[in-house]
Amino acid sequence: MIRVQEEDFDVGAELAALTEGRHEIGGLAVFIGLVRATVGNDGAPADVEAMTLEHYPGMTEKKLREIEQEALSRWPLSASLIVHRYGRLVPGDRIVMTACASAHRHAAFEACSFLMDWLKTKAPFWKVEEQDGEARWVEARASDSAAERRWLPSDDS
Amino acid sequence: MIRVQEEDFDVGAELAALTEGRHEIGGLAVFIGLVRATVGNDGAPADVEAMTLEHYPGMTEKKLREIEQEALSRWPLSASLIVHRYGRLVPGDRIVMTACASAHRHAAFEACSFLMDWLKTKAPFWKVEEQDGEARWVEARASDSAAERRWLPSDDS
Amino acid sequence: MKLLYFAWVKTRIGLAEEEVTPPAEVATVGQLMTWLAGRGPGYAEAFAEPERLRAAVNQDFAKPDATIDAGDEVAFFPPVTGG
Amino acid sequence: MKLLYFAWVKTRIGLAEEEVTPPAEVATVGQLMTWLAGRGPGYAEAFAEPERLRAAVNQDFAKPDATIDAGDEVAFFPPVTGG
Repeated sequence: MIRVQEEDFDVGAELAALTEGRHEIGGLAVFIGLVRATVGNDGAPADVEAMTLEHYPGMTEKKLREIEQEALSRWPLSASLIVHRYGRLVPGDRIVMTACASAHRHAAFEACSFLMDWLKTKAPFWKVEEQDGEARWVEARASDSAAERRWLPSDDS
Repeated sequence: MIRVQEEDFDVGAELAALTEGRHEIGGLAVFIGLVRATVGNDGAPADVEAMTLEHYPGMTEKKLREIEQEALSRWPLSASLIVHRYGRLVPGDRIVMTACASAHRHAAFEACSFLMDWLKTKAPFWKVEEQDGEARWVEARASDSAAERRWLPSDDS
Repeated sequence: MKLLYFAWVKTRIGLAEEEVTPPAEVATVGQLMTWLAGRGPGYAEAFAEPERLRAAVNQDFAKPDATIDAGDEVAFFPPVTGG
Repeated sequence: MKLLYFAWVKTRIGLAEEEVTPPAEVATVGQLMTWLAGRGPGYAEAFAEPERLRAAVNQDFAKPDATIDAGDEVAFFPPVTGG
């Protein structure tokens, strides 16, 4: 299941709904992305006051569905979830959660990590950070492209 | 932080407490282990009515602290948590949760996976399953020993 | 043809979306970028470094050599930063 | 010496813990297992296949050749299944 929304989500409630009555599920790997107070991606100790996520309505949902389908085709998952927010967020706010349920924990971990790697490079979101009244677009990271390529077949990289 | 307890835990509340006011945290990897309704570790489609976890009070806390310290020494984590239950549980119940917070998602994922792998082979818990009025001790899995060895230095395996 | 702009492409051009009818010889995403760059100073600035831009045609990522049709929805934006 | 038994070791012996004073020549975990196996049918059954058992001395995992002292806490159990 995928959702794109401006409002916050309740992690406990999302996970309870995902696993409700599904007694074949032995493990649930989850990732939650939070707004950091440090500028950009280099972790410099400067204060970010807020971050606004812009996205491409329609394409976002399409890409999230494709990413989820790819995970479901690669790992034996009982359930999966991607919730991604947009709009203005402040440090500590939740941005995204991914969850993968499986009978086997390594499958759940790998699939959840895969979802995050692909979201970084394939989901049409853009982030603008506010600091000292200045707005700055966050640039894509080379390390995220490298992380995406971890999941390609070796003859394709 | 580690906790061993008979009562259930609230995943959302645990995560909120772990990250409260910690604005350097960019990502939180979490694993939640649930009681499966399938017997043993082979996933046979027979019904387990309940599972009771026995543990070694004192040694359990000591081992969980050692496992957490090992993760903190290997990855740049801002926070970590292990909560492990004991006592009688039914299918769908939460058994364990591990959480690792880091500025970087791959560190959080790896550390969280590591915690689970080491818990499986280094935390003194034993599981007995009830099925059709019979109680059966769950045997340790060779695959868990293999998973533990993933994290050893190569000259040590 | 419906065009959408995101992030700093949108702020440079000063528009989130518009309808355009490029000439018939504009047949690919790359040719569309060149044509758009000539529409004014904001466009020129937005498309000054094409290698810094990404595109989508009908909500799928598309390379500069991807072909475009009159009824397509084409979007331009910087590399995405999801998650 | 305080002994603790867990899982099916406990159910076979019929005790969760006990205090014992083994003879002086019982100096290792392995020797303690052999000595315990002679204490009765439940013990004999519990220690019949030593390779299926694990031990801890003072709450750390210990191999059969680990030495033991009178004041130690020694535990016997099957391989653990945490998580």
